[in-house]
Amino acid sequence: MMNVMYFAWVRERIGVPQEQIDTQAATVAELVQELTAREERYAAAFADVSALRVALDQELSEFDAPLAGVREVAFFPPMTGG
Amino acid sequence: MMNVMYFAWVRERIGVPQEQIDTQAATVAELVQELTAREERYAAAFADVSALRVALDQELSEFDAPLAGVREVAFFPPMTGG
Amino acid sequence: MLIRVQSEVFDAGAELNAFAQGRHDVGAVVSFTGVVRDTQGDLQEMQIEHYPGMTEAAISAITQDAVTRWDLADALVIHRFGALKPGVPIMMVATAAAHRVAAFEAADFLMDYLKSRAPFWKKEIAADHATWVAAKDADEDALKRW
Amino acid sequence: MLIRVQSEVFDAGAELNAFAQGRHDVGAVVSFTGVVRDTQGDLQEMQIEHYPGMTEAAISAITQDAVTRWDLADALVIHRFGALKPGVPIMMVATAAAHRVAAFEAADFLMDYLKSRAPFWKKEIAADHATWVAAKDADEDALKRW
Repeated sequence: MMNVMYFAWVRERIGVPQEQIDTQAATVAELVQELTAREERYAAAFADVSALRVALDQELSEFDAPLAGVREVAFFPPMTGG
Repeated sequence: MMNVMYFAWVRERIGVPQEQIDTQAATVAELVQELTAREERYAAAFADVSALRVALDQELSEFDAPLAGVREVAFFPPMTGG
Repeated sequence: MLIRVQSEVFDAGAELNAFAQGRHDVGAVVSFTGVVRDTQGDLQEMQIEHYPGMTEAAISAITQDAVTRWDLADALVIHRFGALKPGVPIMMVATAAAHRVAAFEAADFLMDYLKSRAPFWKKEIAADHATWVAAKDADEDALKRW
Repeated sequence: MLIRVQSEVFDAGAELNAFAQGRHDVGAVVSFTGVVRDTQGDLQEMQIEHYPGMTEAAISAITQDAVTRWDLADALVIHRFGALKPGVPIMMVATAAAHRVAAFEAADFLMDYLKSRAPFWKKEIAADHATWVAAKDADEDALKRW
């Protein structure tokens, strides 16, 4: 089980801020494929992953990064702080 | 008659903050020569004019600038504000 | 090093004074305050979302980096989240160093990194629309300066 | 545009707040505060001499230049003269702009120019010596950036 979090418009499209997901995905990209296949709202959120960022256990990461040992995955658009 | 002002260590070497000087000097450089010839304290202050700056009527200027129409000349080391 | 992520209003002037006071080894203090700007004159509020936990970790790492790189005497980062009205401070950064170049560069660096690497997202709420602020290419490019 | 040359102490935080407040067109406020630094631990006071009249004119010209060049919403310069104790503010600069790059650059520019073009001179008074602070080549070189 993995804690998956969504922020900003990714959260709004998917409709929840976070959820527990039971997955065998080996990489972030595989997890995205799995979610996209699940329901239209995921497909809408992940339509263009180049517009998204991903953090693994609260560290910025890449879509080809492995998920082994990861407890928390977060998807969000580029940050706009400051 | 011209109002001549001195600041920082130029003032300390010459011993007065300002004085009225009756001069026919055509340029700043000529005024410096005239003062240098006058007394040792002026010679000490103007020994190295490359270490000095000059303002004419409160505007930074050059040593070869003409003095025609100028009412106030100020000599000082490079500024160290901020 | 002081880092605060909070929904409460803060007083930038009071923070600057508290940060700067009583330092005899410091010649230069630079502050940056980011303010909610009402570009079109129709902004009702700016909503700032963040990622609790990651936010503090990311800001700490960026700030520690700045302190080391510019040999800062100290650094401060305060960033708000929640709903903010036009004209109020969103965040502030302050740096203290022996000389002005280090204080300026470190504050500039902190702002560039916080803007694109700290997990905050801004949404503008106006009478007739609600829009997520888009990241600018210029902000990502700014990181290459450092 | 607010320019003050004074012997009195000033409160940098209060000045920053007064400068920044009530502006809905401003997204970025940068401040610089220059503080009397006691490098060797023996400084009794810093004496700051200036050229009344020329000081205000030079600061006004430099500040007006910055406001025009970076399209600032506003700019502030306060500079003290007289005898100052270690740890107290000598001067401050603040800039307000729509975006952070303009606010940072304009404040940086103002500091470079005030340092080498505003008629102030600093003398350090310690127990056993009194020394005029020498201008640095680096400060003159810094002007070439702009």
